[in-house]
Amino acid sequence: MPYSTADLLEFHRRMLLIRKVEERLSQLFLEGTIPGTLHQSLGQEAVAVGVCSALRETDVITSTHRPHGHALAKGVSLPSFIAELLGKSSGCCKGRGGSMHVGDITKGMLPSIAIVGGGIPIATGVALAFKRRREDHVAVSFSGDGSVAEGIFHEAVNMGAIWDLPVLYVIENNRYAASTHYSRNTKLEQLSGLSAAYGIPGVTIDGNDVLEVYETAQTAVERARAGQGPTIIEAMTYRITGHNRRDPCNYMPEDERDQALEQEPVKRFEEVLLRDGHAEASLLAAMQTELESEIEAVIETALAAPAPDPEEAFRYVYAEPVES
Amino acid sequence: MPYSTADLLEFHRRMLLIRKVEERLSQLFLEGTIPGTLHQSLGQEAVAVGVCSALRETDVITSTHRPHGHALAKGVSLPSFIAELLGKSSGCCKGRGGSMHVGDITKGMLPSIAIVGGGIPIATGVALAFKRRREDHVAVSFSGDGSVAEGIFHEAVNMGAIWDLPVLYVIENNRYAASTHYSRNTKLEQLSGLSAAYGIPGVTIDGNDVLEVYETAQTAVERARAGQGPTIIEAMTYRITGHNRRDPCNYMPEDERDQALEQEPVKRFEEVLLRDGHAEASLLAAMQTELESEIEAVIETALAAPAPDPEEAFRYVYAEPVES
Amino acid sequence: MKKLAIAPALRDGLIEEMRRDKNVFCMGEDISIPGGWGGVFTVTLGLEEEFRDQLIDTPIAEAGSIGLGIGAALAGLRPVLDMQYSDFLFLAMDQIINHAAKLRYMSGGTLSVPLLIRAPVGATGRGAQHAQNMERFFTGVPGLKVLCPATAYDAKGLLKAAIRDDNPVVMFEHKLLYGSKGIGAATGEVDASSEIPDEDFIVPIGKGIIRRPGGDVTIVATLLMMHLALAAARELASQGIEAEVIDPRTLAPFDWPLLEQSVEKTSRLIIVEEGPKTGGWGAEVAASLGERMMECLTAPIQRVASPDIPVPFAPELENAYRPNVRQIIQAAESLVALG
Amino acid sequence: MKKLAIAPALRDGLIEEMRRDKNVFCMGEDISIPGGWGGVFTVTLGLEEEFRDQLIDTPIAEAGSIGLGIGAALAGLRPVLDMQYSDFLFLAMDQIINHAAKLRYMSGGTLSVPLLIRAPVGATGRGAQHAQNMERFFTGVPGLKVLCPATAYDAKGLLKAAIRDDNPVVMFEHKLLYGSKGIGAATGEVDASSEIPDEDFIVPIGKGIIRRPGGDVTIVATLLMMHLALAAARELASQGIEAEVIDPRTLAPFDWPLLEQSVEKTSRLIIVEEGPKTGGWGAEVAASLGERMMECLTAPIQRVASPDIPVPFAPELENAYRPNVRQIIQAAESLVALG
Ligand SMILES: Cc1ncc(C[n+]2csc(CCOP(=O)(O)OP(=O)(O)O)c2C)c(N)n1
Ligand SMILES: Cc1ncc(C[n+]2csc(CCOP(=O)(O)OP(=O)(O)O)c2C)c(N)n1
Ligand SMILES: [Mg+2]
Ligand SMILES: [Mg+2]
Repeated sequence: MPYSTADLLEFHRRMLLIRKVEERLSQLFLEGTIPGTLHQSLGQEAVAVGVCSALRETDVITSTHRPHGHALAKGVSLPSFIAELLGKSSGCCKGRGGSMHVGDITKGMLPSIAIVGGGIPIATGVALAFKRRREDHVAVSFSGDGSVAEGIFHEAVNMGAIWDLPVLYVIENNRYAASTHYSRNTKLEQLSGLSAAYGIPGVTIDGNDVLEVYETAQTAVERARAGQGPTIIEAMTYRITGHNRRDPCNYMPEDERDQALEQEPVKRFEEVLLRDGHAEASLLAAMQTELESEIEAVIETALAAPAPDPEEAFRYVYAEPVES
Repeated sequence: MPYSTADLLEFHRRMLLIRKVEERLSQLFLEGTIPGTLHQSLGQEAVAVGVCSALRETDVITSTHRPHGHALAKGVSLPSFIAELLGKSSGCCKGRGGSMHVGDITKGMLPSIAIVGGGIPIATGVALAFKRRREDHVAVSFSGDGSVAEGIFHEAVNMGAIWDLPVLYVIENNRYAASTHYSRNTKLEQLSGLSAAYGIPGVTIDGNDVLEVYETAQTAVERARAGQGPTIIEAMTYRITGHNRRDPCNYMPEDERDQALEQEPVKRFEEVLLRDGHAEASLLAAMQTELESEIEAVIETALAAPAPDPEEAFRYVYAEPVES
Repeated sequence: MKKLAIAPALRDGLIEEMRRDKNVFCMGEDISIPGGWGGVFTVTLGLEEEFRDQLIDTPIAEAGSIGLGIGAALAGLRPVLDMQYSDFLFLAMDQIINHAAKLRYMSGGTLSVPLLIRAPVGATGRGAQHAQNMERFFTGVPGLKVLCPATAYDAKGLLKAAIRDDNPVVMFEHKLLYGSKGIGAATGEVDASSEIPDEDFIVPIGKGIIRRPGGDVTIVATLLMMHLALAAARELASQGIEAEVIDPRTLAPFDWPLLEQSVEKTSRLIIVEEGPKTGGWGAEVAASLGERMMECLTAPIQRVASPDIPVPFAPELENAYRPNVRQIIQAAESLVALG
Repeated sequence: MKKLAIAPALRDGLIEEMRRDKNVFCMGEDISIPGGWGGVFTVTLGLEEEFRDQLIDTPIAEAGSIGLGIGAALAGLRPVLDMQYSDFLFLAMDQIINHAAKLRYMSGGTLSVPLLIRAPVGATGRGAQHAQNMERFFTGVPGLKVLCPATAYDAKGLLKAAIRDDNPVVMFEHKLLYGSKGIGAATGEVDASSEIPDEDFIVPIGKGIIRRPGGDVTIVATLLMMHLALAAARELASQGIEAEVIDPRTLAPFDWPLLEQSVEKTSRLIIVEEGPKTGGWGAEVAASLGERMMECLTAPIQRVASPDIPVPFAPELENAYRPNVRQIIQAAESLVALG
């Protein structure tokens, strides 16, 4: 596929945004500014950006306990995203959700779902609605390598398959579910092999190559929009950080980690841009500086924003009754 | 495989026992003598008998809402089986279980489980215990074509596979889950194809041919005893009766039913026995008469047995505390 | 006006709502198979022709089906899920409680999940896994509404209200009250049919009803137990005890004012519930009323419920499990005797 | 004797039981990965060497894992399942309630299911799906036992008792009480550590304990709330109100005699519970005590519990969700003021 330099720089900018935001979040967490827990997607940016770049705003994604990359790639606004992590009422979920539940339906992202596998049937149901209404939108379920062992994966993917629903099952295989290597929990070489059970296409791709991810997603999205049903995409990647901010990753062999750091998508893509003459180092540096100061400004505003009023804790439990 | 005439007649006797018991149960139900509901396995006798004939008493099976054939084939005593269906305290579950929950662990059958798919992980767990204790027993999970869509099927079979547990997953494909043809709920031609997701062998066999079932089960049992892990066996068969006693089966195409009646295992095996000279018609008739009178005697005794004492309804909820 | 049993009344409600709003659709196992049963209890029987497009037969995959329902509801549809037997809800608790009930809150009020789950309850000779009363597990879950219609009028009216409601709703229906001849049919001696108006109507969610007025003791009960309470009240009347029978009709939200007014008048309360006594919904009613109205009570609040055992199969045991009219009468007599 | 926090006390308990009986084994996600965390809260940390054969790391498949546990238990083993967060129990409700809890009964007493499920509860800044108190969903399920240790002594003693018990048991542990530095660590200000005897001991299931004697008002609470109740009692004492703090330690079976004796003495009862008030286990305690002891009560039984909302994320909202010492004190003051 021919990409313009502008396209390529945009892929890079999106990945870099996620990278820089997450690096900053990690500091805020360690300082105690972010409450709760924090699951970062450092090293997995190409999956989020590659897939979401193939989507329209009206397409809908579901995500997991590790949703930051997906949220930013799908267009959740940085201010509302950061504010949510800080538990502010200006957050995209008004501070009710937090780091594991960010989302904004106006940008096509449901509140992300922290029960492993829990979002898979929900994305499938969104796709069901699209199909019933004859809309050509697609739904995308992001989930980790750990999610495929859950029964709900099986139930949902099978229904997506038998009804030819417009849905992509993106398995972000970062090798580990918490501390557990995926090879412990399957007899398959690759998790895309699960597609054989559902009679749908399954592909394994280099999830650290943003263009490969983008192109694969595009093909699957076209299939889905054309009424030809779901695709399982296994994107091989690596979590170059802990499962959460408290995890020293001692279960990862050192050479595996080193190799993964070599392969991490942001640096890799940067090298490609430089090598192929799409950008000078100075331009990339400027892009980074710009992003960093944008992020700083957003954090400052978010920090100054009010926390939710405890009196308001009771709101939003029920929708108001509809007049009959 | 070479079978002696005695072997062959024994296969026949076991199938005929199930057939005759179920025919009689159906009458008792229609008379109102059997309370609740009744799921018969008429037409599926070869699966129960073929598989259970490859098992030892110490091997353990789990079954479903349609457990009569499995119970009788695994050796649950006829008197305690019939008494259970009649809700008597002499029943194999002392009248607590009923038609959908028959079982007798001393014969290697857990109380059968009427939540579709619910027994699959339990059989797998029994196999886990066998493996941990280094016993060469196997566990067998019987379940229907409808059960494979449940998430628990996926979770359990995957664990059976990754840990090489001594367990057989016997999918009794009688074409229908309640009123729903299995082809509506899968994109696969055959459900044995699901084995591809677990990296274990999967075979589809003629479930109405008791010898084919027996031989397939034997191979899988040997594999399991040898520590080589589970097998999925899809036994193609047909329910020549309603889902339960109230079902007129209007969802079954007439020619399909007619063909199925042609193929039903008891008659088919009888024909083979006669054709190959293993038995005279008179011998088979005598066998049937004998079984019928045994069944009658058992029913008579069971009918005369006392119902459980309502004061005893509270027993068996908890095991007694163990001294520490 | 026509007189209908619960199953056909529900069917009419579904027909009307599916006609009114094409976003309404039904999902479930065996609900619209040609030549099939219209669900285990015939509620969707005969709808396949007109509503082919609004009926989805699902695989046996309760958690997944409800998950798909949630997704469809989030995307603006109004799914009605048929559970065959409520016992299978245990398979889908995560989707219902962790997702359906919470997504509105988690999204800061930006999303809603207009999902209705229909789930038959009650012990009917099928043993421990097709017999439970599941109300207790959903009542008190923030974000959920819980309905328990005891009559055909309420069944239809609550169904229609629930379909139009923007929240996830679980509606429990009692197998012995359907009056259907479905494949899971279980004959109850109780007639729950009602005169059903020809016009569109709903029964508002959260409004109970006085089924029988009386000044001596209040009996609160739902579903089958409501009918047993009425039978008990009739017998009590012959002994000069006037019981007021309150049918809350919905357990969440609960019509506290109606019950409080009744107890103010009678100063005695009996709660009748099918299902183990410990931790039942009746516990909340007793605790809550006790907390607020202790001074008006002349006697302790009594709960008549099932013993704390799984549902047994044998009819003699099942009868010992299911609360009965005799027990209700005795509870009332003992309360009145206390003064 | 040595002083231990809950996480290491549980670890010791597992070590002792796994040494004592080779049929005991642990199953769960991430419990024994080399270089890993010993479960999210470090309870099985460092056990992999000695007990390689008695630790099974499972895929993320809660229903299946518990199902396997049931099968293994039926076959004579004694599995201990680690749930990471109790919220995930909703995925396995069918296996726990429809199977584990009932199989003994369904088999007419011929089988037993010696299974222990350990499940961390409590709101700790993680939002709605990693925060729930799940006790209410299991208390009152016939066939199950439910444990809630508030101290390291009880945690170890109840763990050991549960492992030796022939019934399925769910033990809830509070994240803020572990005192572990695990990956899911959440610092509580509360110290739940205890002096642990060197000898073998168990805490009998079904026996509560008086944590602090007092004559004016009884406060019953478990887990984190028990510690808040103690803090409240200390403050109340400075105002001249002597609260008796009862820790039932197990919710099923429940030590009714202990609570009844206390209420006989104080004639006032407060129940403190983390989790939505409506339908909590406190409802049963209030209903049951109210039923049996109304005449000794000088004031209505009060429940201090969370509001009926999902657990919110923002600390300000979560603090409004979690019951606090102030509320307990106010409840006690208002009861005493009633006379
Ligand atoms: C149902 C469920 N079980 C367990 C957990 C705890 N948990 C959170 S993340 C995680 C690992 C998930 O691994 P994977 O799916 O590979 O996603 P990743 O963390 O690698 O993005 C686990 C076990 C959970 N959140 N939900
Ligand atoms: C979890 C669950 N869902 C639904 C049912 C209701 N039900 C009972 S039998 C049955 C069909 C099962 O079909 P299959 O697995 O093919 O077994 P068969 O009846 O053909 O033996 C259904 C849906 C159930 N018992 N359990
Ligand atoms: Mg992973
Ligand atoms: Mg079938």
